[in-house]
Amino acid sequence: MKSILGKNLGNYRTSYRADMALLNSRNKKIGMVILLLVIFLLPMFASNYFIGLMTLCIISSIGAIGLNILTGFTGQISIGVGAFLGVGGYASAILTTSMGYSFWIALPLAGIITAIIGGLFGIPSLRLKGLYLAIATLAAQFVILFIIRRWVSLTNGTSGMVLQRPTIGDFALSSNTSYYYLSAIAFLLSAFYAINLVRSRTGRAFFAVRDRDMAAQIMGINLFKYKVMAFAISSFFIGIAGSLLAHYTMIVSPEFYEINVSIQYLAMILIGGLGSVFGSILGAFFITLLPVVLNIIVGSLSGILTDLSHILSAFEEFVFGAVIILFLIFEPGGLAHMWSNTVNYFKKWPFSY
Amino acid sequence: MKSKKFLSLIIGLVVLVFMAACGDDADGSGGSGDDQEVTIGTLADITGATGDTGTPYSEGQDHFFEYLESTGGIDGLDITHLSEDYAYEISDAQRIYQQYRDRDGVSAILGWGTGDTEALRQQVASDQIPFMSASYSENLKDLDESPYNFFVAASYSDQGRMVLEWIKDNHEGGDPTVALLYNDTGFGRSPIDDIKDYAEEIGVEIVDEQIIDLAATDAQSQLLNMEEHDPDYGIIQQTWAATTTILRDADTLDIDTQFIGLNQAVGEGLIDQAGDLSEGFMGVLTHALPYEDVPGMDEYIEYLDSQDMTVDDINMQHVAGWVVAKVMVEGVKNAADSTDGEITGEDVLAGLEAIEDLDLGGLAAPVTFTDELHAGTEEIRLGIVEDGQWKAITDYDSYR
Amino acid sequence: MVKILQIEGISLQFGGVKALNDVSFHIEEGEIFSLIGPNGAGKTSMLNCISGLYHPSQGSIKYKDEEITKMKAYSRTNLGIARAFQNIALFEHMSVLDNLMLGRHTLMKSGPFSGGFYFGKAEKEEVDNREHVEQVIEFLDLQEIRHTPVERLAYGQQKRVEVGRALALSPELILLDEPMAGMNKVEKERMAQLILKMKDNGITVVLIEHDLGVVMRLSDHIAVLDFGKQIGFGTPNEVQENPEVIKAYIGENVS
Amino acid sequence: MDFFLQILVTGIVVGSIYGLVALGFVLIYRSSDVLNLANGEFVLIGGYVCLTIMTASNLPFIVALLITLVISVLLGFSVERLVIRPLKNAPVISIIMATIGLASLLGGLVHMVWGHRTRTFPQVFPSEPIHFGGLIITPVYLWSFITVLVLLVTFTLFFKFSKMGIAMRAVADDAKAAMSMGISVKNVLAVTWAIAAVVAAIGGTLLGMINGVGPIMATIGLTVLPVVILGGLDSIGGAIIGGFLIGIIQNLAGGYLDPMVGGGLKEVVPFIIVLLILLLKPYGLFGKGGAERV
Repeated sequence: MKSILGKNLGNYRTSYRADMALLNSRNKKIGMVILLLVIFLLPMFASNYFIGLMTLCIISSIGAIGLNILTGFTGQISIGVGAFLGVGGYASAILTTSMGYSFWIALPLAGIITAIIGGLFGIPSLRLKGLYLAIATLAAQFVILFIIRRWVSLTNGTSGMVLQRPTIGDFALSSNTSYYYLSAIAFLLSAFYAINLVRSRTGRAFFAVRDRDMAAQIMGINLFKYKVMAFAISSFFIGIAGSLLAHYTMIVSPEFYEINVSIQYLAMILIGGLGSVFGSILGAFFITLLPVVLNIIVGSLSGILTDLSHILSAFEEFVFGAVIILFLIFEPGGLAHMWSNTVNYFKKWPFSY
Repeated sequence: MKSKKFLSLIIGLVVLVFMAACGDDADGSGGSGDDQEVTIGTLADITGATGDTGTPYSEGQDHFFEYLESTGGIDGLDITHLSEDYAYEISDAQRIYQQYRDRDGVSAILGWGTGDTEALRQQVASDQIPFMSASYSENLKDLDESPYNFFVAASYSDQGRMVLEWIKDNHEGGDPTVALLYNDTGFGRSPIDDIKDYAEEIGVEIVDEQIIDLAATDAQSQLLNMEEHDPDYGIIQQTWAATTTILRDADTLDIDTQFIGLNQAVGEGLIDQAGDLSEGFMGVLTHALPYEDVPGMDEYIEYLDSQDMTVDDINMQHVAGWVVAKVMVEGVKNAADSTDGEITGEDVLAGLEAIEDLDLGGLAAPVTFTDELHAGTEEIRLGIVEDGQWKAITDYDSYR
Repeated sequence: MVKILQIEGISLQFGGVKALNDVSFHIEEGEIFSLIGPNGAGKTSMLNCISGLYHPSQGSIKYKDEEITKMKAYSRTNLGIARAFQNIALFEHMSVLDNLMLGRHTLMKSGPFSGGFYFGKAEKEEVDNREHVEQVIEFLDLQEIRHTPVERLAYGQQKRVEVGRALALSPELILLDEPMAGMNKVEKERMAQLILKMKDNGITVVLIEHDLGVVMRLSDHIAVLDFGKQIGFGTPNEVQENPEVIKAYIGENVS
Repeated sequence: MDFFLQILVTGIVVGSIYGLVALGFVLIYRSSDVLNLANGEFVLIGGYVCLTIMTASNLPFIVALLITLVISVLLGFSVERLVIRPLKNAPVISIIMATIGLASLLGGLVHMVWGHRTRTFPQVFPSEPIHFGGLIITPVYLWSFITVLVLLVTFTLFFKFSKMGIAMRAVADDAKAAMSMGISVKNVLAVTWAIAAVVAAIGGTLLGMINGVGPIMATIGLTVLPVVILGGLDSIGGAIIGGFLIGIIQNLAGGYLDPMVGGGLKEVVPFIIVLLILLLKPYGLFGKGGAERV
């Protein structure tokens, strides 16, 4: 291969390295430190209940990041997240409970097993796009759950399986706080990985596949390889989330992984922002906390509307749907876009207008 | 653009409300005087997949607690009852459970179906919170696995065993043959192995099994297959909707098998849905029917009167809810007697395990819990639909 | 001169329509080669066959004596064949820089693992390739818009990025599909200079262009297509005097 | 009784309902490339509305049905206007998600309005099964079979001869070209959604007479997806034939395979078919290849 220009343009290395660093400004560095402090010091200030909610939020964030890698980055819609979450949960249950491995081995293995199965179901992506792929993943959802229900010798069928909280030496992570820390570390690693992935060669290839598959091929990108890879990487995270969730609830059963779970995850990345790691996190928090907030609102209105508490879940369902539609119509960029708009607004403040 | 701002405004508001509300760790402040305080939380399915039976069940609980309060409550005890609809969704059940445990500090939980019960049984064990639900699954009897789970009625397996016993005793002409019809869920499969084992034990032949989905539009292929074995009886472990489908298609196909439902297939709702098809259908009665004249109905009717309601407004599921709340309160009472301090989940566990032969005035079979057995009874009655009404044809009895 | 690309008897069919009919020519290493012909002549189809987006029904394509007729598109890119599209096919949501970095895809190695953790080798690779991309940026004068998402650029700028992305690949053979379309005179001249510079750097250029003046001035060899058939092949002078070409271009000023 | 024939007949009559519901999917997909995942809720609402009118007033069935259809038209119009039109140029995932959101919204609404109980229709058709030789069919099934056939003929004629039908076909083929010919794409889409809602309501009414109307009914929306894929998303005849095929295959699997695997295949078999179809013939049996514009 030849260089297009004979001359050397000088050494830019130091400046490029700095330019390309993740935290390339002082503000970003400070922000990062504050964020880490908040995450790690939170249990000292927040109530147990709040920590429990945060644990659910960050585990969902891991799954949402995973789904976003597939759907947001690579443009392949999956309505089968629920089942893949189940694969992760069951893999972890089988490895720890039936086979006696330690959680610390089971967790990564659960991710890898889910990645392999996810990759397998990604094979139809060679020929299918958009709607058709979405339906194929929906079918995968039903077929995987059917297998889980039926492979009784492996999965204990419909009765589900019991898991234990992980231990470090003699210390079991049975408290809210300790499990929160475990999830938080997994979450930070996932986010770190995903953010880097986006700006590396693989991430760029994913975007290319999503935006223009023809041009991507001309860039030397093997579409099939990258599509399946996206399925596998995405499923890895979903598997990890599934495993974490399973050890959190200490039980897996097919009913955990129904189609509505898949829909919730799709809603997370859509409301958070497609193709944005930060958006996945915002969306996961939003969707997980939405019922809590509605509950509070309805609770505080109960003096005026006494009967509402009885139809609370129906109301939740209604609002969930309405929120999705409103976001799609008025803010397709999702929460991530709203966030950056807000940040820009304050950056220019007081000259915003 | 206007709508965009509107959207941001709403989100900002939501965040604010959330922040404001999550700050406090409401551990049941307030309360009157020196009363011991205890909080009980209910996980109800009102709008979910099993909402048709879940709603009266949770209303029965609400009504019992209201009744208790209206009669002045229990001396020295201040019971707070919370209830939330989890719509039969596990993630919601998980969230509400955390809220009950961490925010409301409940000492016991009244759950509902197999889904939430199974999903939470490990957690309630490690959090030491007694959990009493309407999932009468035999494997909850295993106290090593589910030390904090309770149920007040006979397990599905015990119901099935009793039905087999009845078949054996009452069948005329030759050896009876039985088919099992259930759905592919934890609930559906729960009693199947036990029923098969017991059938073998007492020498009743199970000739066929059919799986019929909870939401099935039709069950003809299954019933045709069943008909190949021509069973005398079909034991149904389903909800009302699927039972109706089975009865309808059996009628269509002229199948003369006598169907007998376990308790979830039984109740007034089945008659509403299946209409004439339910005539002659038999089933397990775990609780009293509202129109039965039993002593336990008196306080019930007293409460209904105060609410301008009659027994026509309630059904057997409502009675089941009332009963479960009553039993739970009994356990809490025992717990309060044994401790002066805060009533913990462990105290309630001990209080429940102290319940012996609790007479429910005919609303249900007498309930006994011990530290070895958390299934309140093995006794059921069998009933049949006649003239659009359930009628008991046996007394409370167990298979033993 | 070495033949870098040999096209022999290529035919391409869509349903019943013959888009290309028995086309044969060859391209020599280091030259500027132009494909011309009226609209619908099959020029872009020919490029698609070379870059592997279409697979011809007959004939063979050899790149440096290697048979590539059935090779997948992305593998051809690995061999050093780059392509700039006529109707800009950039990744609109990405910045100019990312688009150019995508051009480096085949020259980089980091996979999803090393890339995701961005340590050591992967980072070094990113930085090294960034350096190369910066050269392309300089070459095409894109410094100001490096970080701008492509969708916000003007048409002419996008055209340059499109060419730049192909150049970023450090190709040996570059396929330029109407790189000057829609440009004004100044921009066109600048692009022409760039193409000559590519040649100076030893890159073989295949050019599709409607402005015959430019074509005649830049090209070493020209192939003329009409309705999928090749009606002329040779140096600019030979082609200009070819009666069939003149017939096809009747009414147009060939010189 | 002939086991095979009875299974076959059951498959056909159940399949006719599938076909009917699938029709709603196809009509919308053809003209706007939208897969309406809220179709199940359309069915549910149709069933509830008709049932409510019949029980609340003493109107005869036909009148109640007509009122229901009018309400469905309004539902279709408003959904198109409020949700679909603003998302005209949005990517596929947004539109899939919008219909999922719509499903949730409508589902919640239904819960709030009608509650949770399964309700039964007043008797409209006789419940006494009809015997054809050894075969048995319930009248409701027979009626739904007839309805499907009538609708199939109606739509075929509608698309062939009526002005709106031709316009709808034109829009389905190429919206831009249709627009340039003076067809109002907006109006055509609105009418399409209205028709789809009407078809769904008819399905909901028939299904309601079979199984009662309850929230669980909305799952028919997902159950029927395999039908649509099998028949091809853009083929009306395909939807009907796909409905029959899935109904038959499902019942054959239930009749012959279920005893071998211990049951439960009946519900999953359609989705296994979907995976196979998508691998072998991605656009279904009757769909146009490459019709998908993604």
